[in-house]
Amino acid sequence: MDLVTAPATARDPATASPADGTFVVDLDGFNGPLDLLLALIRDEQVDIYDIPVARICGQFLSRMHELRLNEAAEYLEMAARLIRIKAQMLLPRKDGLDQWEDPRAELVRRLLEYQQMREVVDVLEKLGEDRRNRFGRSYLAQAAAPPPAPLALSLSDLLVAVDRVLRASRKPSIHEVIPRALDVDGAMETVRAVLQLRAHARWRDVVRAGAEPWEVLSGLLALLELAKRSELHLTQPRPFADVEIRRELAGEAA
Amino acid sequence: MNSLAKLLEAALFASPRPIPTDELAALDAEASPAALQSALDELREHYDVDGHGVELVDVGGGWQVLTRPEYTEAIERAQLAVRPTRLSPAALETLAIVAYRQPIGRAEISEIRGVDVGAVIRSLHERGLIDVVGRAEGLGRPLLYGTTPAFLEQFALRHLEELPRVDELAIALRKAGDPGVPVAEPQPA
Amino acid sequence: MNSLAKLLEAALFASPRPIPTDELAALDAEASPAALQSALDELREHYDVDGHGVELVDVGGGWQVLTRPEYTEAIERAQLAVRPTRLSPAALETLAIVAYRQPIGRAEISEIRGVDVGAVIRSLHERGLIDVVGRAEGLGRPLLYGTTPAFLEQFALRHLEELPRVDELAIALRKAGDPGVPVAEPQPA
Repeated sequence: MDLVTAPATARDPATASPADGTFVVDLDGFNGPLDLLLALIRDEQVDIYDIPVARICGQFLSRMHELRLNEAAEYLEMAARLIRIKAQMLLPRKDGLDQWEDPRAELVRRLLEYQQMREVVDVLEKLGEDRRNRFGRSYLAQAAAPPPAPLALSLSDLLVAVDRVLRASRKPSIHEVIPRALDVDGAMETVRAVLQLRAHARWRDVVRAGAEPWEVLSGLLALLELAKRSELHLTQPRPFADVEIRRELAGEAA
Repeated sequence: MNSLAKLLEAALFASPRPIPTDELAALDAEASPAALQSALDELREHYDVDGHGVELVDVGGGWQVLTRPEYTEAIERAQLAVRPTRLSPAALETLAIVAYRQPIGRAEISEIRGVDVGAVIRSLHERGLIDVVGRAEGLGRPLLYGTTPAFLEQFALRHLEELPRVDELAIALRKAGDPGVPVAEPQPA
Repeated sequence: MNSLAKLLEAALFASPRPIPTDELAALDAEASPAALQSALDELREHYDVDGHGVELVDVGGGWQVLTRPEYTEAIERAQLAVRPTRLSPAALETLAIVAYRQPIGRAEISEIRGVDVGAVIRSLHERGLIDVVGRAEGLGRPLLYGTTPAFLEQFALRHLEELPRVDELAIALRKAGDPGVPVAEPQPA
């Protein structure tokens, strides 16, 4: 399944699914303080280049209260900004209108910028809808679709690199991550015990489901060690398939 | 249809994603670019003229066969295929800003939207619609984001220039020489 | 083609699986079984007679539009043209350090490796093997990197703790280097 048709999880903030509380967005129908402010300007039918700050500020605060947005930092910040602008508007203007710097200028610039972006959103929304209304191919023939450009990288490559780093580094303080020691000997005993009872076993017979990572790795290393000592034979029909463990005759004789 | 057109059709029916033109060219090493283009044209025309349920579209630098929109409702009603989830307004706003202002960092997007965009960026990044394209200078060298080919695919765009230019938008800044030109031209991905 | 045949083509194209005849019937409640059958015949004939790269097949259990077998080889060959890529030794070492020391910043990695690792980190990040997981305290609050789920997937690990301890490295190296034996938990992911 490709990225476009991949179903989104319910907590994914990029999809129009239920919000997860950290998002003011979907709770109140506004995409933030600028969106709310633009809605007020539209509702009040005022000129965006000449906003009656005192009136709009009052409206903003009461809508915040109605929508229970009093806790939302972004809205509080905008409220504070509006109050500041309102106060600045009350200051006596200096001589000559040309010199007067409109305290609303920055806010107007941001509102226009935001509004322009909303317009792009409308375009994207339409394009996205058009695309959603057409299906791509979703059937994939098994043989014809290998994963694109897979990375040729094995665990042994990585471990060799760790080794290289350790040898080269003067400060090999690289040992803090793994908290548990492995118990390869213990795991070998388990495998031997299982193989005493039966000639064939599977991975799950020697490593319990839900095993701790150190148990998994111990089990794996134990199997490999016993295979090396010819006490058992390991086969895996295909990658990721269950490993089959067969008691070796030599091991039986020993 | 000629044999190259048939081969192209077969490949396009085998792929869930648009196939880039150079990959289509790899299907037949002996075909010239002109022959490839004319086979694509033939295939498209065939779908259009003969009356098919599918059509050939040119998207994000590649080619894709898609069903025609008039059949979507019936297919969905019969539960034979599912339409992908719609993007949230928050995601669309963020994408719109990234598309027009790339490369752009999280702080700048947050500033334009007036809300923090960390979670939305993460999720758009996971969906492969945006990607890190560099780092800004300065404190902490913040990551810069840009749109991806999957973004073009999601909106069936051939390239970013298909989005409206800023001067084509209804809202334009009135004052000439305003320092804050709101949204730049879309940049090629 | 008639409109029912076009609808069938769109549905068969979009469906991830073969569609049984009775489910096809659900596409158009007004179509009689005879009309449905004749639309299917028309679609099949169209693909066969006009010379298409695809064909309508009854796969037992349902109908499917499939790529004609004679084209599969060319399609696979074109896809194989995309060769698997390898990580450079520098990238591998950096990845190894991140895996064992995460969360870790660029400066610390550079110190261990003795060279600047900015470009390598970028490329590992682009490949999705590492990601920003936080910021350190202190001057400039440098970004901290860690490995991603894709990293685990690459090595078929379920948790980071499945990586061998450093003091187990010698034995693990010997074993992991053994050809023909599985190196990771051999269960389906």
